Amino acid sequence: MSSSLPEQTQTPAPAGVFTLVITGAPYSSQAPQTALGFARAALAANKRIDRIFLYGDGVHLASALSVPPSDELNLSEAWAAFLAENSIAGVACIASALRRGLVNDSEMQRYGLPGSNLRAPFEIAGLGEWVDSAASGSRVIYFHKGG
Amino acid sequence: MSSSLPEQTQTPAPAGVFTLVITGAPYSSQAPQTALGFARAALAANKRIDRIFLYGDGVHLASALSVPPSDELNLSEAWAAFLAENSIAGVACIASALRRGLVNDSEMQRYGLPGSNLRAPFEIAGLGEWVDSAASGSRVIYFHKGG
Amino acid sequence: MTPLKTLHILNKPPDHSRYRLCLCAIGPEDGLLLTENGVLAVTWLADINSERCFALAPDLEARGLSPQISSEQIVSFEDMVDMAATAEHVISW
Amino acid sequence: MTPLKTLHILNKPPDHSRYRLCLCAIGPEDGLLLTENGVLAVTWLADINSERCFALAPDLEARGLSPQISSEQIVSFEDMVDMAATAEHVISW
Amino acid sequence: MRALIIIDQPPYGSWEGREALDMALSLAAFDQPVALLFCGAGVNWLRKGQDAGKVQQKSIERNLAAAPIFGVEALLADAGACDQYGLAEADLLDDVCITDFGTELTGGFDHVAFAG
Amino acid sequence: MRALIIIDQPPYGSWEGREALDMALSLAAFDQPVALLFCGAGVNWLRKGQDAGKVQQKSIERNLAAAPIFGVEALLADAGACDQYGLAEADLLDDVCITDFGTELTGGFDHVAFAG
Repeated sequence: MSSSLPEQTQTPAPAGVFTLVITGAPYSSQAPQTALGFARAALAANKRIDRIFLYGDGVHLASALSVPPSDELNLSEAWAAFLAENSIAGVACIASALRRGLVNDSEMQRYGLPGSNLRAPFEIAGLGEWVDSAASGSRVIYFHKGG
Repeated sequence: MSSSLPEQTQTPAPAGVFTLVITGAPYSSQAPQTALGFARAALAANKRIDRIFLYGDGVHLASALSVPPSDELNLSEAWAAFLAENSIAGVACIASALRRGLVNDSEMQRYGLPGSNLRAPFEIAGLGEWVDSAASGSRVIYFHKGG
Repeated sequence: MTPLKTLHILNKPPDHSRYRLCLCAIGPEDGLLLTENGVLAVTWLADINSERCFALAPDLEARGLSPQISSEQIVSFEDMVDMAATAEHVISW
Repeated sequence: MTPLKTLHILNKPPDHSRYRLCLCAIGPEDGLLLTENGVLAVTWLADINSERCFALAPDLEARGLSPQISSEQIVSFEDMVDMAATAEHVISW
Repeated sequence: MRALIIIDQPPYGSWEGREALDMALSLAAFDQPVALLFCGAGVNWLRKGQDAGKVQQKSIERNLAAAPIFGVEALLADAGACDQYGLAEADLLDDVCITDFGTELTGGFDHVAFAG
Repeated sequence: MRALIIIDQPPYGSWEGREALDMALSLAAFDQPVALLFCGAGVNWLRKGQDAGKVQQKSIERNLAAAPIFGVEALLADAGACDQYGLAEADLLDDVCITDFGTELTGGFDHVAFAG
């Protein structure tokens, strides 16, 4: 859990700050695509995005190994570039990520895994990051799988 | 596509041969769990399973990096052990796998990826493997995500 | 039991669109096997009045639903394999 | 437009169980924004007679549905951001 | 902030219900007011007599029983959904309040979320 | 063997429809008789005037138009679903046959499969 929580709740985020939570995976849902459209429009409207939080199947968005056909948009790549350009944190929930085979180097070492596959600048952290956003007054928007 | 197809269609599989197609991912579906129960019962009843084919989100079952909590069943591990013990081929569809970030060493090299994450004895191949099963008279049973 | 013409394997709960699709496609010589959350159909009684409707034991037990269906309709994975091997066709919904 | 009490973002098609759930939770001061396959609701006319029902332009256009809804109800991502920022609450279904 | 976490997916077919429970417990752990609502096919998580081991999964019965202790304010179940799935009050786990899903209920919370 | 591949998921929200089409094209490529059936919300793949680029996806209109050339025997659409989604025959892509989903239809195929 995030140790920054108590501090954050004492300093509520200013109005107009969004947190986007993505729970739908690319290819099995349109959620990452819709969220990216929303995120771009939010910045264009001078809103701030404090972080993107990937939960459940949404963690697959942070994969470094996805290679869609060259005429299809690579959503992981597009999201990673967007986060880097705009210095926005992208956090994958650690419990969701470990179950679904999405790990960084330190998890790889901790669990003796044969590799790691987290795409920079995504990070892995606990649900406390999400609680932090919700409790600090950020407007949290969820992007679930559709159907 | 499988180059073995013409040969296989000339030698139809004997009655009592199953092919299992898994399209639901672990954690977002119960499909891999149900398929494993079915597969064990099939062998116990002296049926043969010619191959397991992972399609769509089902390819996530072949991840080498999934680490569920220690008190939860690791389905990727359980399936890999079952395949190895019984010398059954486990094939992930290459198109589904590349989109979803599931790659072996040769795909890693071909696409210049930072790692690979396919769990042995799973292999990556084309839809021809599935056509092969269907056309050779094998009884194909699908395990989709539920809801 | 006489072999089934088509075995329909249904793993969706009653509020799922494919559940309704499946019910449209069951012929008089067919069988219906409820698995995973498909077993929730046993609580929607109107849907399971058929003698050719079965439910997978582990899924019923996991969900606490075994008491809600007659024991002749409860099948094991071994039974499922047998049904899947002997039916003329199998459709997984 | 007066700010919405709750903005309901609905990305499920009309045959999805959560679509029906969402329709039960829309109050008189709320707004409904259809996104992704939620825009298929425009073909189920009875559901979209409200003045506070909107649909996301790219999703309508992708699906060839723009002609089936009045242009005042069609919104951009920029509009969506504005609605999401000004509504008292937002629920994503 | 008062949060409502909603579970409308039936048990064992996916991890969404478990991940929703984790969300509620995390909020509670950071002293944020939170309630859990089961509706649609999600009410089937609340049926007594489940045996999750039969599908090689963990029971969440104990976690649900402990939720009030960890600070989750209420476990709510939609009345209509309970009816539909044949759940009378006696069939439900302890400490579950039957309520009616709708505008009035969701309107009482600042933050309403599904897990997926 | 005659195969029927069924698409009941609406377009662009997931890859299932595309992956079902790939299954049908693969069967056809190996000279296996196959038909494609659109039913439920899946009939929306068949509406004229789609612009998949608006959601940064590829159109499958061209692939569907080419399916008969590649050996897919028929593109079928369920009449009831077309009605429900306001699709008259003139609204559908070319070469689509309207039919009725049910026992009689599925019973004519040896192998019936969804993509997911």
